[in-house]
Amino acid sequence: MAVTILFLGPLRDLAGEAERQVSAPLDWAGLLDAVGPDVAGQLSGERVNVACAGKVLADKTALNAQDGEEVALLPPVSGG
Amino acid sequence: MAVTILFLGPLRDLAGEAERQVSAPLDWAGLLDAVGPDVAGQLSGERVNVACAGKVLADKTALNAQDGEEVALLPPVSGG
Amino acid sequence: MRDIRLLTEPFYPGALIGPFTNANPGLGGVCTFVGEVRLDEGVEALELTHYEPLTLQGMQELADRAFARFKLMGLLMVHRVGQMHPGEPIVCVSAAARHRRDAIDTVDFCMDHLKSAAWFWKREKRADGWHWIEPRADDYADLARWGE
Amino acid sequence: MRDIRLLTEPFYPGALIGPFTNANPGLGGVCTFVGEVRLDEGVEALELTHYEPLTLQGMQELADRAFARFKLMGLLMVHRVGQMHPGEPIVCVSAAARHRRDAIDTVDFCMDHLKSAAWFWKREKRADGWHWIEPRADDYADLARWGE
Repeated sequence: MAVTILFLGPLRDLAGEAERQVSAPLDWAGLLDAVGPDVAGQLSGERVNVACAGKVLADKTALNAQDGEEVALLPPVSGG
Repeated sequence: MAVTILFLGPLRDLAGEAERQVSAPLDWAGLLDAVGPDVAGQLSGERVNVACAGKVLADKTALNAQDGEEVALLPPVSGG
Repeated sequence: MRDIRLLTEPFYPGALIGPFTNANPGLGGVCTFVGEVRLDEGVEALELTHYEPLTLQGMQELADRAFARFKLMGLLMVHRVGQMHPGEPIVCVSAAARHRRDAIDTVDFCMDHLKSAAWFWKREKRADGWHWIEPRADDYADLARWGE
Repeated sequence: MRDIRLLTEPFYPGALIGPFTNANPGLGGVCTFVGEVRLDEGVEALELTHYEPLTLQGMQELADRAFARFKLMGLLMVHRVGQMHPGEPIVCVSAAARHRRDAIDTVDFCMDHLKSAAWFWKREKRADGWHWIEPRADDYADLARWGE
């Protein structure tokens, strides 16, 4: 098992893929490492949120994803 | 020919009729005289407008209705 | 596209909105408000009277002001007169624009004016007879928001 | 009456509003906003993506806040995802209330949040490919009006 990182919206283009599997557990430093410098740069900004296991993290730097969990990287939204 | 005074909305109940014919010409004093004290009381207030020949008068006391014209007494409105 | 009407018979707003939307191709949003005779305890009927020489012309002037104030593509404004029962539509205002803010604000603007600054008089029938209805204080406060 | 949906296929707002209105007997007013893919020069298509575990739940929470904030009888909130073309509806929000202020404000409130605070990502296709769209400054300013 592993952690799945999901790239949503424009981050998908930046990452060049929709998702990536990495080994569990995954913390904030591990995430920044795993996504490459371009996405990591975006991720460090205030406007990108991180969800783990279907919940948006109040403090994304406290990420602690376990085996089988999904980590979604959520850039600024735009609907309607 | 004459001037027709129209009582709109609640003024119709106060006047006890929907309209009344009076002789032309009709000025503000003549109107107050013609409509009876109850309606005249309302008419003197700021919230009642007067239209003559299909136009709301900016200054109702300048009323000067001629033969065949209609004078409409317009109490506070309520639509929608 | 502008469609301003006074109706003396019941109407079905859904039948107006589809054609209105289609008549404004390229739009970004349509906002619609439909006011119905509310089911208020003891109210059996509602009657709206108007003054023919002023009412429709006043609605046209209101539409002029909406077009001058907002970036609008189309405006539909339909108001019933006559006697109505709970559940029947009284008024329908629909605005089409490229951006939602203009569509929503136009509906808000027109409704505030139709409610307390258009040539209609409303009364409701209760068990003890007819009662004239004046706008509520909230209605006058809503109207004042437009700073005219 | 509450009806919150994410749709992956085209929908016809008119078919939703009639039943929604009928499901809220006694109402005084219904306000509806329909947003469509605008006809913008050079835009061939629009695509909205979402994140399934968050998006619908976020819309439900938005509905909760609308019910807490306004005196509402019913709320319909339908949002498309997937690829769409100019003229196709993207979003439909309809609010039923006893008084018009609550109905209009609810639609305004929900649209501001769907536009720049719900889990959707929008891009448009032009001759040179796909471009991601972020909310305009106006959209963020609209959202800030609610003082949350």
